[in-house]
Amino acid sequence: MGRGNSIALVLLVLAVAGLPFVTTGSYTLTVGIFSGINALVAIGLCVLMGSAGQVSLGQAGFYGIGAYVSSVLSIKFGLPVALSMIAAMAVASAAAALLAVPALRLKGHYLAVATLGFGEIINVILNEWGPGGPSGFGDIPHLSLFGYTLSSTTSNFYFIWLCVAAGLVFSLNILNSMTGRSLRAIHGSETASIAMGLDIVALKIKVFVLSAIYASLAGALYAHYVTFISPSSFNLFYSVLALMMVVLGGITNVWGGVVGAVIITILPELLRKFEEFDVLVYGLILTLSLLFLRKGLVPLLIEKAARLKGGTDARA
Amino acid sequence: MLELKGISKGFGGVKALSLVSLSVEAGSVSALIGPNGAGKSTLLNAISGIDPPDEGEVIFSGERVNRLSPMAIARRGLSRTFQHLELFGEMTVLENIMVGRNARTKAGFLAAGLRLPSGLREERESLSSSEEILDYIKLGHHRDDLASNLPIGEQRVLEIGRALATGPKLLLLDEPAAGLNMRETRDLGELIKRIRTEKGITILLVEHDMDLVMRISDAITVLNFGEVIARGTPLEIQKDPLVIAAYLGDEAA
Amino acid sequence: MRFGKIMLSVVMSVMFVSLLFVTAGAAGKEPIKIGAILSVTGPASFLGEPEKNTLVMLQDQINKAGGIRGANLQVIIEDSKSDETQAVLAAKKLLEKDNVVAIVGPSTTGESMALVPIMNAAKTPLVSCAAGAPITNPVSEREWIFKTPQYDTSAVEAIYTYMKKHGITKVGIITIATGFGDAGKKALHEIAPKMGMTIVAEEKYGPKDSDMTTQLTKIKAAGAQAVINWSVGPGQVVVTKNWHDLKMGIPLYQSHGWGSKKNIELAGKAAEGVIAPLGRLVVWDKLSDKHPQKALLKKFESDYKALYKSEPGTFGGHAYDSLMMVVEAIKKVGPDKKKIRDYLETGITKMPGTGGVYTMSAKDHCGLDAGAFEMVVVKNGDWEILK
Amino acid sequence: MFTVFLQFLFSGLTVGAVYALVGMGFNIIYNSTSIINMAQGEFVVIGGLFMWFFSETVKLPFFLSAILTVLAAGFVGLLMERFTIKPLKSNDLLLMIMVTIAVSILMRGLLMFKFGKDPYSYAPFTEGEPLNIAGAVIQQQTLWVIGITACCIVLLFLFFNRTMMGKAMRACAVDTTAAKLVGINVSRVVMISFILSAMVGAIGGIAITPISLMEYDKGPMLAVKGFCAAIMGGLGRGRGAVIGGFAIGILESMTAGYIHSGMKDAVALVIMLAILFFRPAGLFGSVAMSKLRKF
Repeated sequence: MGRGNSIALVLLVLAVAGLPFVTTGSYTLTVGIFSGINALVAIGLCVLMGSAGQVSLGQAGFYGIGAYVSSVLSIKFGLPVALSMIAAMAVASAAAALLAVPALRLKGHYLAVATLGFGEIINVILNEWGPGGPSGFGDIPHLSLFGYTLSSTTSNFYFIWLCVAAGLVFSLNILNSMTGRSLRAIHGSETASIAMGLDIVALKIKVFVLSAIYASLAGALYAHYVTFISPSSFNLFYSVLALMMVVLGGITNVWGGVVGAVIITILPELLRKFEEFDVLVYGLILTLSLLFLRKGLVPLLIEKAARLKGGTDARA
Repeated sequence: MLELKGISKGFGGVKALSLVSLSVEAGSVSALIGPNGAGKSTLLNAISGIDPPDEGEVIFSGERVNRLSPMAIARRGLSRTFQHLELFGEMTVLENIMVGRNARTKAGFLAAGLRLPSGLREERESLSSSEEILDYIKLGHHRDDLASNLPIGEQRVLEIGRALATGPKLLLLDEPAAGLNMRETRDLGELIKRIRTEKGITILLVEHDMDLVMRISDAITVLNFGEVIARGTPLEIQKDPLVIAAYLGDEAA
Repeated sequence: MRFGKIMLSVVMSVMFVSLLFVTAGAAGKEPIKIGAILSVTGPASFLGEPEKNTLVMLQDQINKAGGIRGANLQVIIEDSKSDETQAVLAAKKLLEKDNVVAIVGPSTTGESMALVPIMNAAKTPLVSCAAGAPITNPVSEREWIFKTPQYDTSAVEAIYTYMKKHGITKVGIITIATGFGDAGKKALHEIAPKMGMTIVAEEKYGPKDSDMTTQLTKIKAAGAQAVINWSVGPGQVVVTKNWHDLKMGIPLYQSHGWGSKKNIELAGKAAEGVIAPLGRLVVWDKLSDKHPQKALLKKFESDYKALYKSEPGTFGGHAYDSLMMVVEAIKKVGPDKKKIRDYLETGITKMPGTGGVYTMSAKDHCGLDAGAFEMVVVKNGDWEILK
Repeated sequence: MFTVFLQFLFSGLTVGAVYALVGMGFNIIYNSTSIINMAQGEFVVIGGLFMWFFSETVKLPFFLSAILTVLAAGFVGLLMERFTIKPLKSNDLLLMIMVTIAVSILMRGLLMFKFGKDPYSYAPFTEGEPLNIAGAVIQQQTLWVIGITACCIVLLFLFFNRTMMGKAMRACAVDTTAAKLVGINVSRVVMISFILSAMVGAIGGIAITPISLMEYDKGPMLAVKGFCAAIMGGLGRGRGAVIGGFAIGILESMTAGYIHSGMKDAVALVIMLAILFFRPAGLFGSVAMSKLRKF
């Protein structure tokens, strides 16, 4: 997995484990929870964009499927939450495969357009047929594992960041495996990849499905933590926000997804003091960051670090 | 090994290939030559399925493959290099070669993500065989350099190495000596010969460097304006008046 | 690259400065802190905007009049951006960073629902400005939750009662595809059988749609005797214009979201004859002087107009009622969360507000009587109460 | 029955005209830069709100207000290009598109401060009762919008085919590198495409506000629908976007009329996706051209 990644992972685990001890109350932890949920979505999107070079404008659709399917199964059918979360991920991956098969046969931006349409369709469906319609519904049970119910903020915080860490390790493993090399190869030269006998359509579909699984897991975690969901949390704005996290953090490194998600989640909290001006400051910060960070924060920092070290191996 | 029957290919009215037939003996080094625009690269693309022919049949190891996708053709043991290098520039030399092995591996996302034993085993196999190939093509000292940082000559060799990693029965080389100096060309010729004799891989190459072609080929086919105008051993081709005319222009005929 | 470096530091310092702002907030001499979570921006800002204005105005008025129990009132308003996630974060922030004794809002039903478990866990009272019935029902599971807006069913009842008097039994409904419209649709369906009404057509439109003639044409073709439009924002003006253009020949009823002069201005002539159940806030000048709400409505509306050059509307009124209820409780029992909650449940009796006269109980955390609405028609560009 | 159908059709035309105008703006920028400008909807909003400001607040005459509005929007387009797109000098299209999203957020913020959150409207261009055709009614303003759309098509056609600048822009659309080689000032082409597209957006905003009202946050919805229109007609095809816009408008209206109004957005999207899958270049685009595109 690389020394850089291992060190970063250890630091992350220490930070997550330590945070509840240095903060009072649950406000910071709640911010942390939403950061973690967003980070999951962003990691999936990062793998999709950074390695397969595809753009999705429909992650909110999978995020919504995760939240709704898991909630409905646990409320209406009385399924244990853990089970309904897994079912939700299965439904989301099926939907992703169905969408990707026709979309990925086409070249260029079609996945972006197709996912945009898909996300909007899911939102219409949630509005029309989702329980509670546009008003949404509440009283969703918390996640229970081995007889322990995650109702406190701290327990949710730990569990969600456990998922993030697992998701990170999983995707780092993939990227550093044969599969990951194939994906990077596709990004490098599609012609050569085909000539090497790589099944690029199948690989792209798989990555897309993977990104959908991450998003749906995040959606399910969201639903069982907040215990209330409505379609407005799963619309195009969220898809765009997810894209923003990834681009801001840097698409070429999965850590970029995590960093971008944390920044995008914390930023509005930091800007509360600006009251209504926050929209302006927020827009300004986004514009400037994109203009001047370009490759994204994480790749930029790695580059800097490498230069400090004297230009040895820059790649984590 | 490879049999072409009546291959034709047009690009919007322009006939790039017409009724090209050709056969490549197993275990031979065959060359395809011809002046610029003769349709050599078009023919390689037609064989490897990247730009399938309009008409005709491509028969590889006794199987008709001209309706198959390039991926499927590659998996049947046909590998190639490109005239305009198509290396994975942002990956290291070793990684480039490992990608060549990837099509032969089975482990999927789950095995990779969870580092299951099956995935790790394949990973180790892939690594060791790739390192072997790296030594075979004598690029071991560039193992961890980015492919795009290599000089052209070594990039060409790396492409051959990557193609070897897929474990081909037939290797198509598209102008492997383009941009190489004398010494590099000589080494390349040696490498191609070794691949044929030591690994028993059949080779079909398109090349402009006549010295190289004449030195290593068993059989030569000459294309001009999309048609086969001659075929034979290097000695026969050197004497063929049609070939001389094609290369030197009409006045010589 | 050098430019990049400079900008990087600019971005970083903006973030850092904003961080300082956050930490440098509190201090000063012990004011009484009430939190408010409102949809100041985002799709529901039509609610949050007047609500926020109202709270800012009331805070100043109360403090100028000497505050509560000698202490200043501080209303800390957080923008939820019409988003449940943001509402949750805002609530945590108010509860922990600001130590508020009670929270007013949020503006929408969804956001209020998302806060129910948090408020119950934090044992802090919440007085919501949203109308949805599940916010306070079942009361046993909503111990710390109250709300001031009328139930949607009260508005529907007012419309149906008026319709029946005029011989209308078949209606076509058209609702906006948001939580507001959806809640209205549910209420319209729920009450219809009890009142002997039949819904012959049910249509929807998006909050930013620009033409609803298709939906209205269908409603007419279905044989409706009247159209009921349940929405807020520009949609209700577009529906009114389309209804007028189509010369439908059947009356148009709007929801209580219609209660703003702005709508009449935007719709112009088309608004003539449109009927809606409105809170008394918009027609206070047409009430008799003996009406218990009149004095309060008059003062609130004219103060608001003088300050903001616009109308508070029904929604500004919700914030007024929610805040004044909490203020009333603190005046009586002091800034103690549990005591405030108990007072809200038992002490609020026959208290006039903008939405009606409130009487809370352990069974009812909304406490509004029916008849909080007047049926109002648009005539000559002004409101007129229908008898 | 026919009257009802006709009414649905008119409704579709009204809505479609709005989408068509937005879709056209997308194409202008896309053609010269391959950027999908997600702030296109904000240009339309600027058109509606500035027009209101000039005609209702400053009380300027109609034509003067309209001209000022279009110029102001063009200026905003210029600023956007000079301050975000030009300094970026990047080949990374995704980054460019994200920047346009960030700019749209910023613009929405600014518009909210100036105009608040209320919807605005002003009188239609011509007063009077809507037209009655075979029992179905169509607003006069709708005819204005359709007429203005047609004018824009003609003017843009003339611009792209008869003027040097227009021809240069088309050259950029086909191959930026080649355009540079023959001496076309690509940076200026990009700038002008932003100005032009902002102006077209603003004209659309001016025309549709009397029908649909205008508020600061209408942009994203307009952008999404206009984008769909452009995709359906084949990205980069000016007239394709117009036909795509009307097609989506009519599709929505017919779905609302004959299936259910709750389904209209979804059905229109499903059909758009189906078209894409079976005819990837859009209804009017050429497949060969679309293969050359980077995004």
